[in-house]
Amino acid sequence: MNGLQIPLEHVLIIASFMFSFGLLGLMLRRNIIFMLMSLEVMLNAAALAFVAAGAKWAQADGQIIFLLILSVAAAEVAVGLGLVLQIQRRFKTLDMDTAKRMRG
Amino acid sequence: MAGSNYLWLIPFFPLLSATLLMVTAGQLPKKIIGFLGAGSIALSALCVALQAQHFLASGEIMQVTLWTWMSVANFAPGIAFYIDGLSIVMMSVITGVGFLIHLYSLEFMDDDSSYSRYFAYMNLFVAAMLLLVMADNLLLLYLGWEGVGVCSYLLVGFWYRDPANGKAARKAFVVTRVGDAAMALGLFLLFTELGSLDIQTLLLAADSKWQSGDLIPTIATALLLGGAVGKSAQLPLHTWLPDAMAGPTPVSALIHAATMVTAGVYLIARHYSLFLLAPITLEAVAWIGLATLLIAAFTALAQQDIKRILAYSTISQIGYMFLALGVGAFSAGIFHLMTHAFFKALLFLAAGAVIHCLHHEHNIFKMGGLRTRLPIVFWSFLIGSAALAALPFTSGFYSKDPILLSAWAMPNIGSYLWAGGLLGALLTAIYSFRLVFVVFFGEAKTLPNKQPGWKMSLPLALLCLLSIIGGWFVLPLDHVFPAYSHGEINHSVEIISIATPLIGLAIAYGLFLGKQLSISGFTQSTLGKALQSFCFSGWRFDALYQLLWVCPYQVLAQLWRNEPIDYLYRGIVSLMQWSNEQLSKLQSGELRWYATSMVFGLVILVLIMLRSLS
Amino acid sequence: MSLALLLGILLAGGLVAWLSERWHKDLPRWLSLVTIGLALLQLVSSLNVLAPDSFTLVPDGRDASSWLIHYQLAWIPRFGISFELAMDGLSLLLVLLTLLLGLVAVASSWTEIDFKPGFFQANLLWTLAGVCGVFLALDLLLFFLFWEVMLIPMYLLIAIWGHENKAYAAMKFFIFTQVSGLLMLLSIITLAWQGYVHNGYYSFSYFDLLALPLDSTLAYCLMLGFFIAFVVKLPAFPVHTWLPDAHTQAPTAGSVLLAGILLKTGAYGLMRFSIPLFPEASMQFAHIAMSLGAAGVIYGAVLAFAQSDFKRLVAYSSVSHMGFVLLGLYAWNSLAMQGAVMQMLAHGVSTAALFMMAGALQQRLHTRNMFKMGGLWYYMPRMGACALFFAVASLGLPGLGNFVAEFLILVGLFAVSPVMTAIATLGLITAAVYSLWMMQQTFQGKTQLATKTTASLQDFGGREMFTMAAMMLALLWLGLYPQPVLDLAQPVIDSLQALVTISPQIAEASL
Amino acid sequence: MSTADLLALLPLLVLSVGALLLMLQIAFIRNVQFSSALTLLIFALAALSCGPATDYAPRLVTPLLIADKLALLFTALFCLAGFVTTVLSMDYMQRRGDQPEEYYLLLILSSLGACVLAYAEHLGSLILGMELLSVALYALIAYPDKSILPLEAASKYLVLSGAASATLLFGFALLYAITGSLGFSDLGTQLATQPSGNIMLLVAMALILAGLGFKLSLVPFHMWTPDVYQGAPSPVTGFLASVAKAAIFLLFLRLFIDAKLYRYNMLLNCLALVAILSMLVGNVLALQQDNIKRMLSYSSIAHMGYLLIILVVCGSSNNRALAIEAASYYLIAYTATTLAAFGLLSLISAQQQQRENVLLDDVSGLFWQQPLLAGLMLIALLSLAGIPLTAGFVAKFYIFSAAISGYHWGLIAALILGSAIGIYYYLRVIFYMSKRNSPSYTLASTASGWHISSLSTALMIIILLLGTAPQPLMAYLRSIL
Repeated sequence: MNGLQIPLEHVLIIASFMFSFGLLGLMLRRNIIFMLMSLEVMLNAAALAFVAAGAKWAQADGQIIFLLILSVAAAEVAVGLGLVLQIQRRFKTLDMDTAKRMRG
Repeated sequence: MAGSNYLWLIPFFPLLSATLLMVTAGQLPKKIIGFLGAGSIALSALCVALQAQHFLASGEIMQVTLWTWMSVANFAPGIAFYIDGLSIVMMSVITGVGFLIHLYSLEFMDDDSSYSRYFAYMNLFVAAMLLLVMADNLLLLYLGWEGVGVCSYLLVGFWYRDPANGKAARKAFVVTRVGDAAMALGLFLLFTELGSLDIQTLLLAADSKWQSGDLIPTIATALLLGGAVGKSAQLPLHTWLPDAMAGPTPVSALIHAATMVTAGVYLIARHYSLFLLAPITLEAVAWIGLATLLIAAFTALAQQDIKRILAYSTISQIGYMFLALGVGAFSAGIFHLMTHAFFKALLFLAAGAVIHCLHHEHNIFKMGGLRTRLPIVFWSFLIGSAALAALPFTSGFYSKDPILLSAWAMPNIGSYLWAGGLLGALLTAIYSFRLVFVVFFGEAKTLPNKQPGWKMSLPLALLCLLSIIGGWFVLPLDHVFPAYSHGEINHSVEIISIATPLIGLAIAYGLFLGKQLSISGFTQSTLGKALQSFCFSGWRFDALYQLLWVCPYQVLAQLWRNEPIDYLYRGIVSLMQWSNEQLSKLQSGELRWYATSMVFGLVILVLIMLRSLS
Repeated sequence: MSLALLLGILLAGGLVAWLSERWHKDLPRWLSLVTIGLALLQLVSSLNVLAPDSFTLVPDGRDASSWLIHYQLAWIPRFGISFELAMDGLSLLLVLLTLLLGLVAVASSWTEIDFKPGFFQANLLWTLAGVCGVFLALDLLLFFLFWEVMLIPMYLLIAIWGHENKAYAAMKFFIFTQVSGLLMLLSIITLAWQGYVHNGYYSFSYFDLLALPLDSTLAYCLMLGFFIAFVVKLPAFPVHTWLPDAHTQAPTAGSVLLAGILLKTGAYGLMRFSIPLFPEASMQFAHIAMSLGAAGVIYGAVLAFAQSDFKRLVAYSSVSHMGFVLLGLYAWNSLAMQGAVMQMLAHGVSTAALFMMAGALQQRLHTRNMFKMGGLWYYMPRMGACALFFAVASLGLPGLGNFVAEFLILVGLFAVSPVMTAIATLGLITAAVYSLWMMQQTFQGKTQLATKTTASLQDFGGREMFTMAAMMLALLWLGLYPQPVLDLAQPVIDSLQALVTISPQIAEASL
Repeated sequence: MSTADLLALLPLLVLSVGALLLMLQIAFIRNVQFSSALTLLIFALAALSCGPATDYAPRLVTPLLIADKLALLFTALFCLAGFVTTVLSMDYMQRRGDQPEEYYLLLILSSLGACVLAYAEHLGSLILGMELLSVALYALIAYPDKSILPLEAASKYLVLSGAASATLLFGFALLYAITGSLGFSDLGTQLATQPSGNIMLLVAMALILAGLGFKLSLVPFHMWTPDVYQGAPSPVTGFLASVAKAAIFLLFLRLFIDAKLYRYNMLLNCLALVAILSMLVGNVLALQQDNIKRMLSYSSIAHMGYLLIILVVCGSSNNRALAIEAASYYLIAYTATTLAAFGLLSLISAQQQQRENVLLDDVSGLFWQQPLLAGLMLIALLSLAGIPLTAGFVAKFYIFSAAISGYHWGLIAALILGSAIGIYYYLRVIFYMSKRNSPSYTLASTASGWHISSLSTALMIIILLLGTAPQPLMAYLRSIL
């Protein structure tokens, strides 16, 4: 592991960008599928940061957390996609802007 | 049955009767009601007579405490009586005249459906009035004072189904309450300064503590004077009395002529030594008396309602009493109080008989020629008027004359007071004989439908007698008040005072009977009309008070009706509702907006955290 | 123990009354009467065992064992909270008033309540229990607990059996008292915390907190917390606005309880807690408190005159009368305080009677609007006479309890502040204005009612007359021979004055 | 891992094994009654197993989990809450004709997640617990697939909660990058060596606060709350509002204390700000709400605001013990009360077409038709409003005490103002319940049965006991902290 070291800060900056793009996606996209994708991006940003930090401290913990996050993301998306199917069936659209029956 | 141990019986009889009548609420047979109502007063009068005899014989001042009313710290007024000559005089007047009026009422109120209620109130009144004059301390006096006020309210508004009566009753109560409030303040001041409300203790303490002319006794007496002015219908709180004539006529005779309205005179006389410490107040008493007697006399001239004339004459006569008190002639004041009680009760009862026999007619210009048709009433009225006008050898003459002389004897202002009093006497004679001439002479306009029975005639006769001989009574007041002498008596002054009523009589004769003189030319002129309506309205005092007090109060009440304070709280509620609506709008249900709001929150948090760097 | 039993009887009685409505509609009200009777009996029997001279001994304000009855049970030792009840002359008087007016309340609702009478009586009894608790509790948190808990049955009484605008009125009542109660809770806990800091142990006991050295600013703020809670309940100007609504909308028994006893808890609180716990702060504050009292006297009277609703009028008259209490308490001398105690009792009785009258009128005429009445004396003379009696009582006629109260207050106050006294004395005049106005609009004058209505009007019957007569006698007794009451209250007042030895600081120049 | 370790984790094990068993049962015998009975049994066993487990506490089991008495207490609480939720769900789910076997499985899983959070002492257990809780909840919320509202609620919750998790994790990643540690107390020791002006640290704390703030529905991360509460089936809402909130708060508290986050004044200020905003906004939002579920959701925002005061108080070491005690008591009281409130709603809403909505009109006159249920609701509402004799009052008393001990007058002012507003909407419900007119919708067929009655009675007694005899629990809390 003595090869080229990418500075931690750089990775974190990348991760922050990913995180921000994820957030932006959440705010801008209407389609639920894209929202789920943005969510994935955000989770992955966190995961990436963990990996980089783990590398900095030369610990395996970072990677373990990465794995955990990955599985969490998978679980979220699994449930999410199930919901997507239902949404499509019920609302006949995936546009989340139409899903505002509850308000006030 | 005499002596201090039996004093409690005097107010007890009327009180018991009143309670019985109230509790049975008109369920008793009429005979028993009448028996209770008049009989209790008779018993009471009997007790007073016994006590008076005892007192005159022994000259001993009676004092008794029934029980301690309340005792807190050094404040311990009792339900206690103090009987001296002054009290005896007052008690005798109250029960004596009271009994006659009750007797008269038996017939007068005979056809009224609320017979029982009437006697209940009347008896209660007598009881309260007795307490007032028997009280040994100011608090018990105040109890009687307010008690008679309430009874007056009840009796003025006795025929409650006419709203006008109710209005008059409320006016009577509230206007006197203004005075009462001042009096209450006076009580607070006296207690705070002297540590007692016991009248004799208080007077002694005042004498030793203050010098004549000190500020505090001046304020205290001024406040007491406020109470007296209210109760005795003197300027500026006199406006209630004419309206109070809305009550049954015997009520007017008892309460608004003979007894209650003179309570103010009693109050001042009772505290004369305190008033002597406050010469300013005492002089004010004289001036108030003078102003009142003149204004009321002028007003009486212009009235047409028989009872209103008498009412204004009462105000005027009490003005004389105040004048007497103000110039320091306390005995003369009390003496006039007594004779006035006789002849004014007589006049009212006679007027009541006229009204009773004349289909409840009040307007004197619709009467006339009753001299022959109601002879007893005529003679009563004539004697009463003569006494009122202070014609020589009537009781009024014997009581009014000393007042005028005392006024004359007053240094500096004496002559003004005397002249004013004299003018008043002239006017008194004019309006009293105007009444006699218009009602009993001339042609008949309304015919009487009945004649007074013995229950009405007997009191009239007895009061006639009293009105004549009352002047020769010697009141046991020597030990109560300091001896008073006018110095040498100026004979010309005396002659003028004797002649004035006669001149008045002549004028009245000229104007209202003989038709030799006519002032119709004057009364038809604009100035005359204005003057007449000015006098008729009682110098526009009512309008003035309406403008000054009543209207502002009503307007204020209407303005505040919906609770200005509550707008503050409602404002808070509205603010909350508004915030709720605004915040609820943010809950749009849109997922993207929710995400955006979270991002906003996040950014703000980050910014706040980073602020710590700077 | 006997005091806890007293509360227990009322609580259990409420439960039983509630359950009993299943068997018979009329059972609850009888049970209610029996319960209150039992409670009275319990009170009397627990007093019976005391030595006769214990009523005249001045209790030590800092030591509960010198009081008439004292009962303490650990409750939440974690915070030093105990179930501490104690009774002295003042509490005794107020508990008696509570129970007696409880009887009146039951009597006044005898035929009024058709809907769920059992639950109604239960709420009534629970309110009584809460109020008794307030008068007896000496642990501050326990006091607060009763203070709050009595609101709920009262709220239900208004919200369920109230008149047309009950939701608003009940809510307003609850929120006003609750919010001010939270301020008091804050003060209580802060005070206890100061005690913890000072003593090293938690305690909410009145006696432990009495002589706590406090920073003067803090003491002032804490005093305000208590003061606000109490004056809202009293109610004093300008936090009185809940009262007219609550009184107007409450069922008759509710109004009787509200006016008769709930208001007195505020005055009691001021007397027992607010002033003794923070003597300096209270006396500095006295001139403001008195100004509020005087303002209340006048404002309430003016507004009473402006009303067309009978109950609203009486409600505003309560504001006016309670202003006197505030004045009396802050004058802090024997006379004025005796007057304040007297006013609590006399006003309790007279206003309860007037509300009962209002209830009777509403039941007969289905309106409270006085402009739709008039001339009722003719149809219901007994009722008219009663109304007259209580009207003149409320305008302070000498010989009746209210006069003794107002006079004592004003006499005492005069020594402290003549200006305030003068303002308050105006209240005597305005009271006459509205009281007589009320009589005029309802019982005198021409009737505005339809002939159909007047034909079927029922005058007071035996039950109503009996209740009224009892209250009249009570007022007469208070007015003519108040000494027993004064004697009972005097030791308490002495002991309170021993706790607070300073007198109010009144800057006359500023007035 | 020793036996003692395993015993200390006994409740978690019971729940996990129970979940497995239930899964097997569903695979082989599809029977709703049986599943529900099994679920009840599992919850009961798990709750009971906390008893023996306390003998081994406190004990750090692996770096991930700490089995102290507080964790066990809350585990027991969550299991009991799960038990109650199950009972409430039995009727609610059955009447819709769904096949709710998996529903119970999800319930157990999500309770397991909550319990893990109670034990969590490390980021790893945090992620596991939180996601187990959340993911199961998404499914639970969306479970009634014939209605639209649950679906909408679930999708909103999923997306936003996922984003919040990501935010939280990103914050932890930054912390990890700074300190190199993932265990909470380890984190605290490492952070002590860091300068407090580290930008990354500050951003990390903001991110963590935001993430947890979302889960606790604190303002300004509260927007999702009403919609999700409204859309979810009522028993699930109750579970979400009580167990999920309590678990997350407990975790927050642990993190805050163990990682010594209270050292950062800026964080305390942020917390105070968020607390004040939550108290005010939550209460104001609830003010005129006609939908009881939404109203309660807004009120829960406010309650979380009240709780947050505790964290601010923790800033001073003198009062920390009192603050933790206060928080624990508050959480227990709040859980019981919330369960009771939503439980009642689930009993009422069982009959409706749009059963997710419970409007004020639906409880109109409840007092006279279902006195027991109405009594439960009354007590729950009074408890939420903090009226004496109920658990809520003692809880509020604790908060007051804690706040006063730290002299946080601003927070107290907001607390009083919030409570004042709160009274209005709680009383409104009581007023509707006591209305005399019978509503068009009759409640005659509201879920009933001995299990409902006994459950209601039990909840009522618990709330009242917590309010009138709080001493045992207080003493216990003091002994374990």
